[in-house]
Amino acid sequence: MSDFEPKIIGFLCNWCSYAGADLAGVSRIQYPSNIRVIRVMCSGRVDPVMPLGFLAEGADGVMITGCHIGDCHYIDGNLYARRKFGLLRRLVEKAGLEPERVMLEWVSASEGQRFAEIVTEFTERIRGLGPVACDEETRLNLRAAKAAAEEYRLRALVGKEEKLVERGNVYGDDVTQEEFDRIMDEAVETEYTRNRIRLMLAREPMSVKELAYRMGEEPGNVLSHVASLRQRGWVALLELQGNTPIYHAMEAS
Amino acid sequence: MTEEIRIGVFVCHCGVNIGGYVDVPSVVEYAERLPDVAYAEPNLYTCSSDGLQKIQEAIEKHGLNRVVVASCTPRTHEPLFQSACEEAGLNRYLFEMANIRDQCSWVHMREPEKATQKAKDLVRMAVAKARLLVPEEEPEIDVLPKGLVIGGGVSGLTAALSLMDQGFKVHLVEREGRLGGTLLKLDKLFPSNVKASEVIDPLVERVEESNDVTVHLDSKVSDVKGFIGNFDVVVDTPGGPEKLNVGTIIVATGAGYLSPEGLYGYGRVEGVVTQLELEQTFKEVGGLEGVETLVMIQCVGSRNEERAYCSRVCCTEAMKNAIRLLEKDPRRDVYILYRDLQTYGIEFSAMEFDAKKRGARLVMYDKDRPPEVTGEEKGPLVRVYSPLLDEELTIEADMVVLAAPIVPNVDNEALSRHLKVPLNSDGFFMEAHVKLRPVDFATDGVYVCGTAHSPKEVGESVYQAKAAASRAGIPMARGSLKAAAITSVVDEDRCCGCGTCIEMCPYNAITKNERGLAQVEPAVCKGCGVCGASCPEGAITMRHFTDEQLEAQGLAAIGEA
Amino acid sequence: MRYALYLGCTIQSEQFGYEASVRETLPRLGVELADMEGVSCCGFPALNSVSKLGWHYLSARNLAIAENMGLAVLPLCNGCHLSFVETKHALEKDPELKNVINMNLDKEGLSYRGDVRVVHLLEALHDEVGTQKISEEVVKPLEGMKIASHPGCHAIRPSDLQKVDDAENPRKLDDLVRALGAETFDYPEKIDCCGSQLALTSGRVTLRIAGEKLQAVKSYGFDGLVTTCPFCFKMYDGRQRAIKAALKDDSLSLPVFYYTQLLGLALGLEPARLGLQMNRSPVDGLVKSVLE
Amino acid sequence: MMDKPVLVIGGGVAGIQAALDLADRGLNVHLVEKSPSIGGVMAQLDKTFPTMDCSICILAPKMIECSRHPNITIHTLSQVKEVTGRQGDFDVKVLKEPRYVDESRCTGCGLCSEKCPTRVSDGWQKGLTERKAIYVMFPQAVPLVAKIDSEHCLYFQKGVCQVCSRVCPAGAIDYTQQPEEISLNVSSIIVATGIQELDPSYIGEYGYGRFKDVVTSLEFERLVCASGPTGGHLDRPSDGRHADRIAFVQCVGSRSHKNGYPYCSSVCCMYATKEAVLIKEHDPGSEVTIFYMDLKVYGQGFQQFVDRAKLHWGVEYVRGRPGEIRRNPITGDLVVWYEDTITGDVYEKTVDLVVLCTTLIARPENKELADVLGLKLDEWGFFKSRDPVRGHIETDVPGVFVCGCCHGPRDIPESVAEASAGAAYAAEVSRRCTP
Repeated sequence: MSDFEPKIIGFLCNWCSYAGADLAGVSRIQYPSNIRVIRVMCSGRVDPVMPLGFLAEGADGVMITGCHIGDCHYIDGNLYARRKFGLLRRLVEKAGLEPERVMLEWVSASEGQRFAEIVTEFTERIRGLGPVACDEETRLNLRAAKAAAEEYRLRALVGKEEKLVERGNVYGDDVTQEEFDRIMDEAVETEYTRNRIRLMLAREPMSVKELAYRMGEEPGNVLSHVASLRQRGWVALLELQGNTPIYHAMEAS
Repeated sequence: MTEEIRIGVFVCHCGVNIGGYVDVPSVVEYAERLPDVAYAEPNLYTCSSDGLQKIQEAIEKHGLNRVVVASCTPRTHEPLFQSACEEAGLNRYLFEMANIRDQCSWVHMREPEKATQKAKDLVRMAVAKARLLVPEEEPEIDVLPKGLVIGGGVSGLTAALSLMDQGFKVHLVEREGRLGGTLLKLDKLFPSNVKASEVIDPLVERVEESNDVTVHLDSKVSDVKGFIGNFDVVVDTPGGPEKLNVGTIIVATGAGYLSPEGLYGYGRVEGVVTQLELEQTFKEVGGLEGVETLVMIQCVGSRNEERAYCSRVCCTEAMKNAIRLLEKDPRRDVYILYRDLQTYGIEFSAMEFDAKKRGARLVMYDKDRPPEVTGEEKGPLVRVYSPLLDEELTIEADMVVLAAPIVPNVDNEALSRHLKVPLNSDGFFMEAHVKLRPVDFATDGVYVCGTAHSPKEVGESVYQAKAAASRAGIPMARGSLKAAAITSVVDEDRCCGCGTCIEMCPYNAITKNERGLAQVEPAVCKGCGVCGASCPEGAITMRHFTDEQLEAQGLAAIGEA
Repeated sequence: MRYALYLGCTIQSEQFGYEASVRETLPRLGVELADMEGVSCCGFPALNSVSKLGWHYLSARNLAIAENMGLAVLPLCNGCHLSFVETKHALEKDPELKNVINMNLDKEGLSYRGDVRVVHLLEALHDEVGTQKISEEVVKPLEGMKIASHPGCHAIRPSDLQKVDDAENPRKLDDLVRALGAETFDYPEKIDCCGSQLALTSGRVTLRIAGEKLQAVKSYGFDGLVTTCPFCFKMYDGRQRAIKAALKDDSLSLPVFYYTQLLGLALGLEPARLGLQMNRSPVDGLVKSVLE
Repeated sequence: MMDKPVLVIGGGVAGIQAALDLADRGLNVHLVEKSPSIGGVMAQLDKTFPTMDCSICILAPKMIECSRHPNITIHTLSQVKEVTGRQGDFDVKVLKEPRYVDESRCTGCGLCSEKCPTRVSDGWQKGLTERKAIYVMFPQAVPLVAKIDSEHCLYFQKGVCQVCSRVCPAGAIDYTQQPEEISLNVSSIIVATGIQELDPSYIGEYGYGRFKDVVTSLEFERLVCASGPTGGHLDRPSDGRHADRIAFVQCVGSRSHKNGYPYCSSVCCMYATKEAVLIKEHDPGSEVTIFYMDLKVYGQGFQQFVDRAKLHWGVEYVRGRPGEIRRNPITGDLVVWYEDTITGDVYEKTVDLVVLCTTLIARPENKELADVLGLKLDEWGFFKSRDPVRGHIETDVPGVFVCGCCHGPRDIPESVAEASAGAAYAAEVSRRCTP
């Protein structure tokens, strides 16, 4: 076993999971000490932005636990937690991390044993995965993912997912999970890539070709992203080197 | 300009529970060196009375404006420490806890140094959050001592009278032209066989005599605005719409009976009636003449694919009427064709046995092979297959009585929309929590009782009505209530009015204001934070659990912040 | 301890081993047995189903004789025991019937008072002699023997009448077996019927019922089965070959004893004096192992 | 002037609800509980039907609320011994038995129990495990304070040991505590003393007490509960083997004129269904059978719950009352003999565990309390209501109200609603009787 001690953040909902963690204590059930707990009122409170931020700043894994489906103290907050987690996983993967670095589990107030088991299992899992690479590239990607999670489009989609998939759209016809996932994946791809471009340009101005090369992307795609970023006023033309335009990022408004 | 932040950290030994595994002195020492920490000390038991006193003295002596206690779990002890801070003149929301017992010393007993390290981290996280804490107020909401009861049946009347007896004014809205509801149609009530009129008449009289209860007959609730303590209700009365202003609302709209058209020859075969119609006959002529053989069929149009639920009262109702018929003339043949007898509890079980003793013939039938009723010139002919006997019985009946189930009112739909309270899949009103909040709605200030909620016998409806009156009486007796401080706030400059939060909020606490922007009603918000975490514009902040505070906690956890 | 010994028909006509072993063993445990003059059949199992009066009359008559002797009566047969107990109960409940019967008894100068004690062999051995005393008397402990106990229905049912032992969880015969140094344990079929009452009406069913129990007993690793009821004994011992045939189970063979026969062996008595040569189930092996 | 307080007898979910309703509206409440902690039977349950809510998780917050409420005084280990006066002005004498632990000092750290040398069968865990002679009733107990069981404590029995007082960091142990009498003056009294399960040992054919793997439903609740003796692992008490063949027997002692109680206990069909689903949730591969007479599905969502248990979880329902339960000495398995009354045939089923859903019966203490309060009991020992239709919660004594299972078996929501109803009556009395 490596001597690597993972840094793990745990979001626990106040009503079930946090109580479950307390019960583990009352019952003196032992588990690895790596986890650092942040108490929230409801698992639905956990905005994907936060875990992504923590991963970007040096956390090795983030665990979110809530009441079992149907037991939510706030009726259905954990349903939304489940939707948000979907986005979180997608973005973690986009940023080039193992999606297993984030976990969502349900722990009731009577499941002290289960809580301990989950924490143990998760800690060992992260131990196995090793630390998140601290090279600048990974950090930038994670920040891009975090920025993407702040984007209106993704947040609006996740916000409506439960209703769209479970209750159908305003026109009464319901969207299948598959259809929704397709839309979602496409949106995640776009928002992530654009934010990545923005951050790369913030670091050093460069040409579309250079961007495409570094990102391993089709210059055509990159150009169209750059175009829409310009419309948003997030990147701008810095200068022309010969007849190659060099772009740089503007201060995010 | 912001005042200088001075945090006091109190680390509890909890006897040996923490001290035995965590090096408390070193944690205290570490805490002293954290940014903005002005003071730190260890306690044997921070929760003991002298522990609390120490906190209050320190606030005084060191001019603390934030307090962090590192001990057990906030779930049991936070309020205790918060009140201690409050007594020392510190806003209770300027307090933060680090759980270094239940989630540290107790679960890492075999690795004390790691436990100690974790305790330090947890304290650091708590301090990081404490630095960003701001005082919160718990807004005081006035509650009008006036109740609205919708429905003038036995439940509504009981609820209205109880509110009156608790000292409140009451508006009672009844859609019919007369008070009394379903009981007006019934003759005698099980298990005591009291006359329905003896139950309902005194209630009606008291309500009509009282000056505290205003009755609106032939009326309907057509609009509801506002929230607990101060609802604006519009009632359509014969004299036109009336505006009522009330503090609480009780839904007691009752239910109806299924008319079993086409089932078991009802409406087609002469002599096939419902239990309700049998009741009415009893009520009008007091008995049943010329009926020698009578067959009761249970679960008519219930406990099946289209209507899953059991109507609860029918089996005992059948027993009651069987007993009555056999009392009158023991030579009669009374059959009860049932699936599962629902004669639960002591009194109803006794009625089941009484009916059997008097010779009622109970025949179980199988859902997939129900009885058949055909019309012969002599009268209805019933064929029923008994799995127990493994044979088909043929009964020449003079009368067939169908147990038609209690069904939800048609106008539940509309009312549920006005009140923003849910209906269950059967169409009855759905309570806040099936187990522990049987007469509350998730929406504060609105309550339910009687058959509006689900099929019930009269005794049950009566005590439920009392229960609803008790629940509604609480905020009205207090006259005001403190709304939680931990609520969400909308930054109107950022809100784009997309409505995502409005759809999500399980308590309908968020509405659109005149400018089309989201607006949180703190009195209704329960502070789960789902809206904030989902707002596309990041325009919603959760009090006491702000993004900044949570992020600070997390970053503190990762590295020395 | 002195009892009026009631043998009844079955034992006297065919179950000599039972009588012999009883007469050999009980006195050695300090139990005196007084024979009863002029007793008759108890009325069970045939008469009771055709004439209640006849049945109760016969039982009452036998009980009256015991009353005259001033002794508690010890019927060795479960059938007789139940018959006596039921009659006693019936006449307590129905003074009218009691009168009618006494009028008849009067013709031969007998009268039934109803205060006679009816003692079952299990009660005599377990409650009155006591397992303590029995194990003290044992000279050849039946060590290593696994013996299944079969108290028999009529010793424990109907449960509100028969108080010989717990109807659902009979223990006395087990205790008595253990007192001899043998081993025994509970098994699911312990209180199952031997089927003999059906012999008259449906032979095949009888054999199946008895056979399935024997098979079960074997499957739990018992070396033998013990009982105190001649009817049950007849089924398991006398008809074991027939059962074998009926179930087409050649492996089915299990030594069956009267308790008093095992008792005798443990007390060091000659097998012949316990009528063991008359058992038709394969008992020899076990008997030998005890003698060695 | 200050309104008089209200007395609530019994700290189960009904008593707790009544107390909270009254306290929340500003009335003072004395909550008298005879055991060391409030919580009652509901605290012992694992989950609740038909929503499968975790029982203690939804109850514990209410228990804590009680203990913290400024208007509620909890008297544990206490019983009402004398009541005089009338509606609006009852004089009540409460006897509080000594805990031998200072409630104000003990922090429930559990060190004393850890060090206590004496092991005792744990009644709260239905005797499925052991506790110490000094113990906290259960992890979520309110108050979270230890108690010395003087019946078994070495100090009280032999005058030796005193380990607890030596290790207690809070110096809370006090062997000298004496029973104390508390006098109260209250405006009304709410009785909520609850119910208990029948001991089915007398039903010999089911072998309860003889076979370790035949348990009552309440014992089963502890067996499957995460905080129970097996940490929620469903093992056979006899040999600790995992149990994946389970049979539930309904109406054990109930609906029987000959061998028990004639009435239906109302909740068994549903909790058996719940427990069956629990088993399936833990181990979908397990075989679960429920033997019933009539399936009582009269409550909201009950039929749907049963349908789901049948169709989704594959729980088997058999209409018939088993005749006998036997145990195979080799395998240790139990064999259930039963007639399926639908097919009319007799079968046997081999299982690992049999759960007897026994009659819910009145608490024997009801007798004494009824005398003290001047209340009537029905023939089964339950408190009698004034009128089953009009005065379900009222009694023949004005100002004394009954709610929850102390006047007959009923489920949690009914008990809770009755408790609130009781609170409404009490509030009305308080208003009538306060000048």
